[in-house]
Amino acid sequence: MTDTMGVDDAREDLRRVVRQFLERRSTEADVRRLMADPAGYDREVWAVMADQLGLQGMAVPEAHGGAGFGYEELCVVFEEMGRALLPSPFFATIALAANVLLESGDEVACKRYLPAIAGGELIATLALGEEEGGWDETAVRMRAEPDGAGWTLTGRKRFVPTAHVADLLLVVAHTSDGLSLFAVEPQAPGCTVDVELTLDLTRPLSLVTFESTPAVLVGRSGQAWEGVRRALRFAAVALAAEQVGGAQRVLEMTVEYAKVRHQFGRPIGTFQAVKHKLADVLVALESARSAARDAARAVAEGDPEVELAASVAKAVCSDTFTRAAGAAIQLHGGIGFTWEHPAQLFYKRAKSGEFLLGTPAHHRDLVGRAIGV
Amino acid sequence: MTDTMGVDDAREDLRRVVRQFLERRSTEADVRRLMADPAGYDREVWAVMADQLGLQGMAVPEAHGGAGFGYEELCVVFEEMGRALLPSPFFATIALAANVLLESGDEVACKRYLPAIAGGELIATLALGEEEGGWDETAVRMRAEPDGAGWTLTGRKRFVPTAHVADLLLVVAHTSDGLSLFAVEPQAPGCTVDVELTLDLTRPLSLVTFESTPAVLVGRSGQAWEGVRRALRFAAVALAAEQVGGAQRVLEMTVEYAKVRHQFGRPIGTFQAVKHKLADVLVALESARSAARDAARAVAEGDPEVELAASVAKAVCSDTFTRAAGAAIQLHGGIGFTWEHPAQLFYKRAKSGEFLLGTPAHHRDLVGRAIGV
Amino acid sequence: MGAIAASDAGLVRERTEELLRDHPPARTPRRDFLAAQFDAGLAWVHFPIGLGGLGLAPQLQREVVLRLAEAGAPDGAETNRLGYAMGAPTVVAWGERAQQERYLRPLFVGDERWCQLFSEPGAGSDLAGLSTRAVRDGDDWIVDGQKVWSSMATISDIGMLIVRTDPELPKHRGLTYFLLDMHTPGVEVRPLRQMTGEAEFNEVYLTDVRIPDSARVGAVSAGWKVAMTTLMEERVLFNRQRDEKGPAEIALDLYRGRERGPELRTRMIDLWIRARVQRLNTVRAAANRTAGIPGPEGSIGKLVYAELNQDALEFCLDLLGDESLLYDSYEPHAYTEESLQRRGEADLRRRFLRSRAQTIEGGTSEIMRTILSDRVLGLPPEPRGDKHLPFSQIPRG
Amino acid sequence: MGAIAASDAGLVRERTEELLRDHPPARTPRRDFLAAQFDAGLAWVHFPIGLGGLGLAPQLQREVVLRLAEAGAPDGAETNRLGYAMGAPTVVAWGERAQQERYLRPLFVGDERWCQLFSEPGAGSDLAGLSTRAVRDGDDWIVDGQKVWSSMATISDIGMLIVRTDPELPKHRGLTYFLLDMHTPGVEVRPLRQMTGEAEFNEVYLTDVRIPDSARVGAVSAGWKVAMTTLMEERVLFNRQRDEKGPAEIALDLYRGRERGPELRTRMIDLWIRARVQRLNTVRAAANRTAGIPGPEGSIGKLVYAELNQDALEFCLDLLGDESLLYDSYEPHAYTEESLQRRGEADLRRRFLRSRAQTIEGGTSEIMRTILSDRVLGLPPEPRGDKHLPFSQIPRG
Repeated sequence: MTDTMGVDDAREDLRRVVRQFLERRSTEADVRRLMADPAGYDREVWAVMADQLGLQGMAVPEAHGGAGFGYEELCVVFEEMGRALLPSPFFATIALAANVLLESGDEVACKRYLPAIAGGELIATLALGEEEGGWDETAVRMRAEPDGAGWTLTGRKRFVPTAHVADLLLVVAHTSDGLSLFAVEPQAPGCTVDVELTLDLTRPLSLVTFESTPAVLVGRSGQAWEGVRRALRFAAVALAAEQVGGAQRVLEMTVEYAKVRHQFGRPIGTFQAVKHKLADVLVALESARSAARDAARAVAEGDPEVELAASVAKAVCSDTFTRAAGAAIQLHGGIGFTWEHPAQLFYKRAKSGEFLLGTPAHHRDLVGRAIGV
Repeated sequence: MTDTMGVDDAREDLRRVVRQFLERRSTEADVRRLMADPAGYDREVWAVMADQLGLQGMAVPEAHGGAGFGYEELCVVFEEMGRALLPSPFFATIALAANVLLESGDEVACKRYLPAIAGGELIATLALGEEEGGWDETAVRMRAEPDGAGWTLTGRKRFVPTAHVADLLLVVAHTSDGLSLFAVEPQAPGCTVDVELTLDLTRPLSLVTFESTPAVLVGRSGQAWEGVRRALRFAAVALAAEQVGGAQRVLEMTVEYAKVRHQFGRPIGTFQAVKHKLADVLVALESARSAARDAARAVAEGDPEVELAASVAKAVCSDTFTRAAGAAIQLHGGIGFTWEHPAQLFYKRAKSGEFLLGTPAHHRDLVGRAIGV
Repeated sequence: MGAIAASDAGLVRERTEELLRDHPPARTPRRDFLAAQFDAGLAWVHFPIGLGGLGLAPQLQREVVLRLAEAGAPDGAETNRLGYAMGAPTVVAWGERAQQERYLRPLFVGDERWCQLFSEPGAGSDLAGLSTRAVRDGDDWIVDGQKVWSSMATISDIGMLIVRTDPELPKHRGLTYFLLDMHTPGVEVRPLRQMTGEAEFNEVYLTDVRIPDSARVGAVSAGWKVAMTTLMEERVLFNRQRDEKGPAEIALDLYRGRERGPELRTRMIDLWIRARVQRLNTVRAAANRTAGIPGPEGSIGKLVYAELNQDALEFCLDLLGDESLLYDSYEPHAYTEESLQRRGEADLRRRFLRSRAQTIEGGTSEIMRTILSDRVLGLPPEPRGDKHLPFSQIPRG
Repeated sequence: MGAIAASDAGLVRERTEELLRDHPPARTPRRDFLAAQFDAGLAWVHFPIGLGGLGLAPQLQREVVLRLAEAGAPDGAETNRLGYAMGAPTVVAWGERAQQERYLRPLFVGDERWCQLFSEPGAGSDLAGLSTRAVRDGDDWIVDGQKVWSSMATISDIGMLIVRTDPELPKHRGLTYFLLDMHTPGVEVRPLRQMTGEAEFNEVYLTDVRIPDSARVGAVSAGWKVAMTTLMEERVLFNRQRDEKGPAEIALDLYRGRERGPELRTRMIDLWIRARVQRLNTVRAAANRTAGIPGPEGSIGKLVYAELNQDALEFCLDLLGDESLLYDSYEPHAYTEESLQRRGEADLRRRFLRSRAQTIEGGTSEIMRTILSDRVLGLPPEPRGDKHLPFSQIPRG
């Protein structure tokens, strides 16, 4: 359980580098600019992340062109991206698509796509839920139809993260064997991607429509769910790390405001009502950090209880981020409710994050099943 | 919905009289004395309540020797008894037994017992739950055996309020027709009453054992549950009123302490942590009061939604009392945790009251069923 | 305690029926009907005779409102809630007779809409710390400063304005209350966009604004008490359900139409119970309200309703599931006559975001708890360094 | 950050095996084993060599404790937790070498049990407001006053005592710390019955109690800092699960044996998650604890654990159902050697009542939140009227 000095130091170095980069290249003004931008991310930042910082390839195995770092290091990056509210297809590409590919067991697909992902040349995402959303196997109704040597897909996928800029869609659909995974290139015939208006404008979601769109089977027909489920849990761990970073930032922002905002002739941070509310956020945040880091460790170590740890982290970190951002609005008073103030950006990211990859209630239910309750 | 001046005034007069009486005759010292007394109540106080104040007969119909006041007036009395933590068989006799008799539809039994109850000459109670407790029909397993013209009971009833001083036990048991109500006199053959050690020493509960004990059917065989259930709800309304009174008293006590207890050179009531916690108790208390009074009104008016109102009141008032008493212990600090301090008496009354007549969760479930959820 | 003579209730009923008979809502123009209602003393029955009232108990107004709504009559409060619920009681309590005659009728019949000019960027919870200044100039006052969180200021005619007239007095004592004609030169209203996307509130910049002394309510430097009346009424207003359906009912409708787990059932029941108890509280508070001005108990309803509404709308989002990831429209727009009418239909996600302000506006929940603690429970106040200093010497940040 | 050389861990492991080899627990008397453990530097591995330690990282102690427990060895902390966890670190941090040699070994081997004499009736949350006085008399001090909430004082030999030696200094500055021989004439211990029925704590009356100056820890009037060390360790101690099973595990066992509705399932899962996260917090805090003395972060664990324990035991009562209406025994009794051993088996209802004190003892949850806010978040402190006044001039109630 005890970290050795080396690893800790390396992680803190990594954190410092990423933070400095994002403090320059994902300022609040950048975030707001990208919220209104059709692409929703900064291509130049994406390129620097890949070429100079090597973030896209960081946790991709060396065999597939990555640097082969562990998941704990990757989660340090996600913490910092959450902190900076970075609008980017990084989450969908790395946390979702790369994990889905790796867990698919399909060496051909991995060889084909992962080096491009690691090099920042390929943006990818996962299309799972349909009309009613959802992030488990019951969310999938779509059927893939055999078409000669390949397959075609027809139907709609909703809530697909950053699909509007993706070069590769990994789509879950039924075959007669069961749930299966398919690779689709969005420019393929019959595929249209429509960005929806999202509560959280920093993370665009799309409606993807397929009409007899050709698709390539990834992994074995009917054998996809185990791998997709594990990848979803790993992605939830990355999201939990993002949420810890966001909660940390929004708490810091509120603490700073409470130090300088005067009412009744003194800083509002001298009032116990403010002090104790922020202390409660701190306690929640430290607990969320413990949960998120333990889950990252579990992924890295291949802990057999990794899915349990992931669900604990997703539930606890989602709730904590919403709580921290809610406290930020409350303690900033009216100004925190305005469009111009950053508190609302964190709040919307937090609220959306509750639903993304399954709600806290859903993950609590999974924990219950895991402990036999 | 608006009270007319007359009724309001009368209720406030009644409250004043009862409060003054209990402030003299149910002091903390009295309560502690009776906690250690085998009878657990003061016979002289009981007699004054009946003879001079007419409390036992207050809500008994005039036809049965009572004064025929409404349930709202009776609940004023229960509020004051809760405030004074009065240890007394009044609750079991009036809130439980008298209501069960009235709702049984058995005129003979009413004529036989209610005048004595109204006159303070008869102490009675309801025996419902068995090994596992519970306050609904599933709690009853005991079967009554026909015995010539009458019946006999064999088995055990638990958690029977103030049975150790009762002259009459109303016992719920199965016949081949269904749930039925029986009258048993505790001195009857085969009946033994053992007081159990209770969490709340101000409200003794007994284990009552029957061995072929003769019992008289009250009402029609197999037809008892509807009436018993209604009576249980009416008793829950009385308990809710008690809880409002207890919560009010324990809040007042804490407010008084917060005014005089100094730490850090000032009264602790000047700290926001204390202020806001007590404000929350106040808000809960006012809400509980609204719920309890509405339920009393519903009983008095024969509102068809009376059971819903009763369950709302029981759930809200139980939670509120526990919360108020918990805050009292917390804000008194160590002294509030001692045996010598009255806060613990209120806390134990509150905690026990959660279980008595069904937990808040049980009553919430009943509310859910009533609103089709 | 809320004693009402049966004859008073009878009188009100009679007058209401008379009004409806003489001015059938279906055939009477809105303004004409409201004028007749005002003249019949049925605008606010507890106001004095001749000022839209009959000098009776305030609870009787409820009967009037219900009966008129049933008959399809226009509602004088509908598009001018701040004037109706906060402005009018303030003018009745503190205005001179001439002011009462000047302001109440136009307010009620819809000729003049009111807004509130209290909060400032530096004076939120600490309203008495406001720094907009008014300086006497003959029969007028010249006002300079900035107000904020003023809803409907873009479409209002009268502003309830509180300003500092003497910075050398302690903060609560150097304030004066005016009724500002919003069309006066120097009044600039700028919509303030909020997290929902819309601009419900406004910033109001006041530059060399000239106000006649006749628009002053209450004595010079005695404005704090006048403002308190407005604020107390505001808290009662915030406690009211503006929408036809309360949040718990909306949640219940939504709940019934969906698949749902046991956790959601527990929350649904809990919300339903809280909403019921909240309604019972409101009824009980109204029954206890005999005078025209509510006491600090109004803070209970304000506090409870804000948190209930937040929780209920959060629950609605949980029921909506992944639909909550989307939004209806972030198009920025200010309030207009039309958007006012549309408000009730706001998307649940928009209402959810909007609910975050409910624990802030009209006094934060923290301030409400302090008020309850000090004024209802009687706990000793926090030590205050700023209360007795001249305003000019108080630290600000 | 918690860097531990592999060689250190190896040394500790080696020494532990050596200890177990040379003193097989099954055949070694308790006191002899503990003496050998102390002499091997395995009592507190982070203490200096010769004082029960090896001068290594504190995290390594965990391995020792786990290995010894596994081997069935006696636990030096078991019946003297306050001495082990709070007294010893204080003596190591602030005592002179002679004091360290005098106190640590008897404490560990079980010859002297320790208790704490900090709180007073008038000094609870505001510990620095204590008024027990000590007056210098030659090489001795004469102490008069009353302490309270002293657990195990009836069966203790040494009391960690903080008293006021100069009432003309500000409150935190006139305090001095002593190690009181509890058998000194004038020390009277009276058990204090609590709401569970038992008397876990005591009042300690000090009348003309003579303490040699050699029992003073730290400088005269510098006792507050010494006391802070004791208190910080106390908060870490309160964060530890004293029972084999934590409250959430107990709840889970109980839950599995009963019929239960969906509401209880949601609560069970929530408690389980909170307990898991609490354990992860503790592990992370221990890994970050490189120095001997914990920082204010210890308050997080104390705060979380107290509330988790209360909620878990409340949940257990809900699972017990109507059995919660009953109680096991209100017989008053003070703590004895035997009752100390029995504690783990306490009835759940008794533990439930006992848990109410957890948000009070060792610093209330309110005080913990203020500490976190001021010392971890760095918010400005509340204005304090009492902090710089001479103690003798502070209002008391």
